[in-house]
Amino acid sequence: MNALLAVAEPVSTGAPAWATLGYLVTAGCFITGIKMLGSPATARRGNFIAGFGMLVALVVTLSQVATTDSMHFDWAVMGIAVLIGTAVGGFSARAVRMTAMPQMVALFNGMGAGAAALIGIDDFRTGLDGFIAFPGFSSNAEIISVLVSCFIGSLSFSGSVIAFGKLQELISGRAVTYPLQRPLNGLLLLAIIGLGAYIVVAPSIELLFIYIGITLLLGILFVIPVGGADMPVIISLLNSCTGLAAAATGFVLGNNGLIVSGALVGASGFILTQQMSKAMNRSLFNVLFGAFGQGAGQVASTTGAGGGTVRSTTSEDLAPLLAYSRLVIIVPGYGMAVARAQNDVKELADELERRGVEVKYAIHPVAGRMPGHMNVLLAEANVPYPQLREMDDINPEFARADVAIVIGANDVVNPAARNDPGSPIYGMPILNVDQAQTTVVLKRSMATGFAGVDNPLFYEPKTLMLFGDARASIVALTSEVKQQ
Amino acid sequence: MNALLAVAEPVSTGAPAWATLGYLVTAGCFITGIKMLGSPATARRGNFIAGFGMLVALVVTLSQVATTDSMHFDWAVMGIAVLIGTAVGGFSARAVRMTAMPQMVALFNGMGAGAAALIGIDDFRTGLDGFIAFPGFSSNAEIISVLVSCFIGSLSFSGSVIAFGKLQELISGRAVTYPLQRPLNGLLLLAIIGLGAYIVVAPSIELLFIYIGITLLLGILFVIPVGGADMPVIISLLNSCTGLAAAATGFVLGNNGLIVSGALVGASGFILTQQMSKAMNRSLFNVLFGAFGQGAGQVASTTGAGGGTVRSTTSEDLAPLLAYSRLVIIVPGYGMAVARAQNDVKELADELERRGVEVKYAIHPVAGRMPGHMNVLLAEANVPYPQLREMDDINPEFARADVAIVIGANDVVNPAARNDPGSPIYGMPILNVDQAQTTVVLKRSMATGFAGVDNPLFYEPKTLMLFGDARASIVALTSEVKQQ
Amino acid sequence: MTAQSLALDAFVFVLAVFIGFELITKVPPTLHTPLMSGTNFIHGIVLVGALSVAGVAGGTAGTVIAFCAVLLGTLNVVGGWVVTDRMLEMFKKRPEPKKEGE
Amino acid sequence: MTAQSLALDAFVFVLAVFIGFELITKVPPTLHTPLMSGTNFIHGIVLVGALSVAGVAGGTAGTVIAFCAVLLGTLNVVGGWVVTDRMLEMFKKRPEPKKEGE
Ligand SMILES: NC(=O)c1ccc[n+]([C@@H]2O[C@H](COP(=O)([O-])OP(=O)(O)OC[C@H]3O[C@@H](n4cnc5c(N)ncnc54)[C@H](OP(=O)(O)O)[C@@H]3O)[C@@H](O)[C@H]2O)c1
Ligand SMILES: NC(=O)c1ccc[n+]([C@@H]2O[C@H](COP(=O)([O-])OP(=O)(O)OC[C@H]3O[C@@H](n4cnc5c(N)ncnc54)[C@H](OP(=O)(O)O)[C@@H]3O)[C@@H](O)[C@H]2O)c1
Repeated sequence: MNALLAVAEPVSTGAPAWATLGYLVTAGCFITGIKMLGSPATARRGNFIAGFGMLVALVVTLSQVATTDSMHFDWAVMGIAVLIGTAVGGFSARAVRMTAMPQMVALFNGMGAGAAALIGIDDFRTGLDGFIAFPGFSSNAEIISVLVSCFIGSLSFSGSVIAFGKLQELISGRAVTYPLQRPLNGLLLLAIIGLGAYIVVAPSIELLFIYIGITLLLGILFVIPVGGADMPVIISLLNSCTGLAAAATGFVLGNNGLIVSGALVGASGFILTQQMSKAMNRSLFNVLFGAFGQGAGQVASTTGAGGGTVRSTTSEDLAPLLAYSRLVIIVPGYGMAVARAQNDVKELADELERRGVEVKYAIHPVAGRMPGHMNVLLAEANVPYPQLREMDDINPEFARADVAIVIGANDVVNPAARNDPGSPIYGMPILNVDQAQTTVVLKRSMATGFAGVDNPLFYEPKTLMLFGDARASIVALTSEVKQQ
Repeated sequence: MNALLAVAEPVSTGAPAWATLGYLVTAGCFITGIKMLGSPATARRGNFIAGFGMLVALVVTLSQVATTDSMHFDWAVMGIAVLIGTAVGGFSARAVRMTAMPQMVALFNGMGAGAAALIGIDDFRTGLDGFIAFPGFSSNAEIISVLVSCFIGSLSFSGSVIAFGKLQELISGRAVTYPLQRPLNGLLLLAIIGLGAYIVVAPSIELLFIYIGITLLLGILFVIPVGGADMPVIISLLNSCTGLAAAATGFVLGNNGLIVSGALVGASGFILTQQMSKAMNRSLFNVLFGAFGQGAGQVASTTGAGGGTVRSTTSEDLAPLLAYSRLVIIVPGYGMAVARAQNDVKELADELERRGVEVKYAIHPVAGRMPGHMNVLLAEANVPYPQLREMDDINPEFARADVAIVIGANDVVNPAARNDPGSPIYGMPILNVDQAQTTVVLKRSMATGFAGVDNPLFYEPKTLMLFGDARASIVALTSEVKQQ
Repeated sequence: MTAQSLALDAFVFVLAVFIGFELITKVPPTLHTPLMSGTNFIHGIVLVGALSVAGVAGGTAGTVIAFCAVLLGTLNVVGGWVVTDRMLEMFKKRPEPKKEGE
Repeated sequence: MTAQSLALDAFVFVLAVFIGFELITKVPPTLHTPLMSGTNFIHGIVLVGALSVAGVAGGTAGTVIAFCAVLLGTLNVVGGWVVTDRMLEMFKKRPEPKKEGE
């Protein structure tokens, strides 16, 4: 190597070559894994490949720990931590109900974010003397990296915990609003930035703890106002944030594996968040600051289709209609999830099929409260996959259906989305249940759904309402059908 | 920074931070540029963005040269090189005919590849003493990088020059075959590898020149057997190779900008090559080793539709038919490019339109000898873009066309692709010219086209053949139409 | 942490961000939740960071922090992977259940 | 060139290869040639390499090699860009030419 070239060439870095190459394998696995997760046919294999990448990263790291003078590494203590983590994480993830999956994702996301913040704290503690003794670019850069990883990590940690609490109904799932919401958040953010700048100038562990405390508070206040229904989007956003937090710890530790993996999650998670909010017909901004989602009542009254008459029915009256149909299409919605009626729905369908009725399920892409919500529930109830039909696929079939049974769905079957340009949900594609010979709607009241808009479907002459909890109604219906 | 962490962190590298960040901007521009080049609406902007990225890279490099003790950098001499390069490159690229574009791409590709090889030589020369004095990993790694960049660079250089020669018809464009072709190439490759290994052990500039000489020969022998028609695929492949050569010089010089840009071109170029060969209904392997592409004759005789009768016509007879049509569809093919008839075709179309005839152009995706060949030619002749219709778009319209004029196209209108499972081109989508009231075919003889298969279209009762050079025929036809 | 190493880290970071953006094109809505969960698993890579700082600090405080970081990281990794796998299990083809029984 | 710097270079190389693979999805055949030409321009970045070795070697031979490398690199850059631009010019919407004249 010679004069100029030496300048242009990155020379000797800290990480040994084999570690860098190991992390490269990890990065390759993660990239391939994420790609494969994007298509149903390869998704599961993608998760295995990502898992393999993680294994490689862990082996590389432990080898590094073992081969360097890592004097304080206590294999026993760390082994215990890993064992506990594996047992608790593995067990709870296995044991939890399918319907509780979103909150599990939130929880584990919070764990990762917390780890990132702790790593920041640890690095700050051990580096503190050096920062004070040798101020300058190097110290400043490291402090800033620590601050970034503590900020994103703590924010995502407390935000995820709140999201978990809301979905698990430990905290009110409603869109909690409080006065001066935005100014308060802005103030906290300013305080965090100011404090951070001060920490760079005068590093101190106590100030770092205050810094983290304010950030935790901000995370809580940030997620509290979001309605439970928007939670999937928020969790996806926090997930993307935790990715960035991991990347920030990568900067702190100068570890390429962390930087790449974190950046991958940060970027792909952000794209995914956008796709999710788009699939729900909401803008990301709206989700974050709208506190819509529980608006109900007032919107309904403005649309006010209330004038029509509603025809209510009973399970006895309905049973013969179903039993002697040729094609019945079941349209599940959020109410089925609330009532936990999926197994009973399956039972009704089985009974109908036994009698020679053809049964199909119409799955609207945003039915329920998370993407794929209905698929997951019905799969749990062992409904064969081919019977679950996507919207574009099933819509033409309603015209030849004898009965469409709408089980706790509302917005996704609202014809106003098709007909009424003044409606807030106008333009959203819906399931054309009103084209069936008869439409039966199972819900508890005339209340509105997620979007808070009244549903003209309920007032149509072809529509019969079967009021009551979806599960109770279905069970009653099944026993009546059996008696036919 | 502390014990273990120091190990995990890349410390102080040769390239100054601002240079690395500058190259990062370049990489971002190139990535964005390539992405935008993939869609017609943004392609041109993409090229500008890529150009900006290049500018940034050059500014960064020159600043590095200026700010370091680059004692031998002769600004005057290098300035002259840049000036000559700009003048010659800019002028020839501006001056050349549109139809000669593919060979220009080949030529400039060869230039870049040659530069990569020269950089390798230069680095080897200046590093030689060090290699000999300090053998070991570092020297070996650098020699191997040099060998790789010289290998790919030289191969791509001589290959591109041959490709240029073939397309420019300085060398026979036919698929030149010679005995023992594959064994010979294999032998050369082995010699190169052996010699390379020896150079690593005992570095010597003379041996490097021999190494490069053999590689240049291999590049020639590699491209010589490929038929002129397959040249676009080969050029794309060589383009991808030059990308890798640039990346290899990046390893030699430890320059991230070169590594990233070269890798981008290498990878995206490879995908593009595959897409191109797929669009031509050929596998990449077939293109490289098939020496098909000029097979003609013999295939035709096996298919042997020769029994039918052919109806030949004259321009006088044809003129009234055209002049009093309502819809005429023009189907250009490779023969139009050979005859350079595009301007005359446009003139004929204008004349017909003046008479109230509706004229459309049906563009088959692989008509001609390079992707977009017909679009480029007809755009050069100022045919308005909306008149150029893609296959799927125009195919339904043939049924209502009075006349379809096939100008030097053959394979892309061969009904055997639709009807005859035994045909080598069976399954390729074609333009349904046989559905027009009358089909007129302009070509010089009954010879086959690129695929070498006979065309049953010519024997159909609705088909009229107008033999002769396409340009002469069109000119005659136009003047006859004017006299109507 | 020199300016040079920082710039190199930024280089790698930005490239990875580009990959992340390109990677996800049009994902069917049913896969949104599993994909979220899968990437949630991937940022469990912080466990690597937790393990590599674990040996640095001595003393009770250091050990406690490291213990917590490793514990949380492991929860993220193991829980994240299992949840994703369970979700994806739903997508595999099941043998058609018997039509006759209930 | 240490093993460490080599590994880092390989790291960056592989990431860029991933980007390159992801970048090109379904390109319409009409754009194949311009895209090829555009990437042909991009590898003109070797000019950067040519310029940075140009100052290293002294002597006539060194200068000649550097001169040639810079010349070839410039040809690639300038020619490659102009060719691409000319090809893409074809794709922009033209004002409809007059139907009346010939
Ligand atoms: N899928 C997603 O990813 C996602 C995420 C966030 C938001 N969203 C939004 O959520 C909505 C989904 O539409 P949807 O039609 O599924 O639901 P919906 O419009 O929210 O309506 C659900 C209906 O179920 C009824 N219900 C609730 N509990 C019930 C029970 N125990 N038994 C019977 N009925 C019950 C409710 O009426 P009663 O109170 O009268 O019973 C309510 O009208 C869309 O607006 C979508 O944009 C979707
Ligand atoms: N587009 C691409 O990217 C590309 C690249 C490589 C290969 N290909 C292949 O090339 C073929 C393209 O099909 P094509 O229909 O355009 O061409 P073609 O099948 O090769 O037929 C061209 C016809 O033009 C006639 N011709 C040649 N010079 C002429 C002249 N001066 N005047 C009048 N006629 C003349 C020839 O017949 P005479 O000799 O009787 O005149 C020949 O039959 C396909 O098989 C495709 O797969 C395409």
